Amino acid sequence: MQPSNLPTFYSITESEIDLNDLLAKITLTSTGAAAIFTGMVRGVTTRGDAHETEYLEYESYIPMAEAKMKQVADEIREKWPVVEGVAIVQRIGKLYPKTPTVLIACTAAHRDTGVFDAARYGIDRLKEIVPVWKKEVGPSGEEWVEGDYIPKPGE
Amino acid sequence: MQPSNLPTFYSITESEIDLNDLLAKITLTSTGAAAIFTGMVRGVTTRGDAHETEYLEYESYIPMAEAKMKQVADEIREKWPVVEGVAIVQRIGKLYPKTPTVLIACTAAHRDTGVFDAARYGIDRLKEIVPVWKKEVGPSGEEWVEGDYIPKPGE
Amino acid sequence: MNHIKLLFFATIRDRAGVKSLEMDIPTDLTIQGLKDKLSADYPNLKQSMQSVLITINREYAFDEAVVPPNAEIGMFPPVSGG
Amino acid sequence: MNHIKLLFFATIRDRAGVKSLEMDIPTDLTIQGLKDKLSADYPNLKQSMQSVLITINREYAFDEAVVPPNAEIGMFPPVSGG
Repeated sequence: MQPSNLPTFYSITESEIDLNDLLAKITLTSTGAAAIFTGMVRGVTTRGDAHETEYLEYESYIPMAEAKMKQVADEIREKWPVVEGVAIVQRIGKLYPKTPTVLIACTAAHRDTGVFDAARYGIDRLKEIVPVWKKEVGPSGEEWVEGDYIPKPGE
Repeated sequence: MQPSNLPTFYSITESEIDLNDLLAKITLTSTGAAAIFTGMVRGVTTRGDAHETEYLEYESYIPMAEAKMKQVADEIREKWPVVEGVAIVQRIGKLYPKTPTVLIACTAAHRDTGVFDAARYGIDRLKEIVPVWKKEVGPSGEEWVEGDYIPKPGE
Repeated sequence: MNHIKLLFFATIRDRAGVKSLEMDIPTDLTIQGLKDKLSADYPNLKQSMQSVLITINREYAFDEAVVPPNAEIGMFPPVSGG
Repeated sequence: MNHIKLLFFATIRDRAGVKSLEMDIPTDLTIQGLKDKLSADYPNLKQSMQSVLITINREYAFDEAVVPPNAEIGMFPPVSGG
């Protein structure tokens, strides 16, 4: 199969994340395994600075974010050439606890080929270089969540 | 949170696997991360004995299979106490290429807690001890797919 | 005698030609004894009995286990789901 | 002079009080020079300029880069999506 035929789907969206639809978008007749990561809004956080969250307000530098999602997909394929389909979606706007906010999915022929590592890499990388920010609103007011990654030249 | 309140969903089903619904079933206000594995029917296999598949016919020893899925969930929780929700679903019947056939999903507060490894363990374990079999039907006839794991006493 | 129910799956069912069987077996018969009895009574199953997985009441069981009264015995090849 | 467009996001936008600014800057101004100019012209942004991430035409850029004509410059804190 030519790499150019392999499905890559990436999007910043204000709509619900539809896992069934996204899985179908990256399923080929050659793919037997999908590793999918989703992040959801927590209403209660106990690790570190324990707190409650009423909602998160996400924003993005959309055209750059979509370009960086494409880059993450390219990096995944370079590191795991067995990966066939890649889907990366970030939902933005006001999102309440238990709502899926982000999805990374990778498909491959078989599950023992690195497809789990590829999805793990994808979400880690998204949180480093894709320009999306979230403000947390809770009982004690609102606060921007601070990232800590400084991109290097070429990223 | 008491372990008894943690959602565990497991099922042998003839219905479509609905990822959105299953994710919602194991999402709690305390969970911010889900690792999901799905297996799909391949129409074309190139690794090993290369062949084409028209469809797979799955069958199960259903009550035992559901008990063993519960056991897999218990093993996951014992190995990764951070895992909060677990869903394990195997679809049976006649399933065509690109159809999701199996799902394992684990939720946890954060993604760096072993939740990917937990899902990976879950699918590996399902393929060892949950009594489900598939017969492959293709251009050259039909053939049972052979497993190779022999359960040990206590499994 | 103990009354038991046998359930066959996948290749074992294909060879047995039936999904289930009910039978009476001697008290204290082991799984190995049951396999020997099936091999003798059902020639089609003889080859399968060498690599079959066995369950007693939905738990994996092994040759030396004694079959209890009213047992539900599963017989099948290594699993291949997913 | 070069015409450029600045886009502010998250904490930087809150401090700037606007989402975007258009301005003319000297040819050959570097990112460092642009940050110095913004710190001088917009006191609210002075503190932010020390840890801000900068993009030129949607690629991460660094202090020594020269701002090209008609550049779209993004300014924001480290990302925190997911």
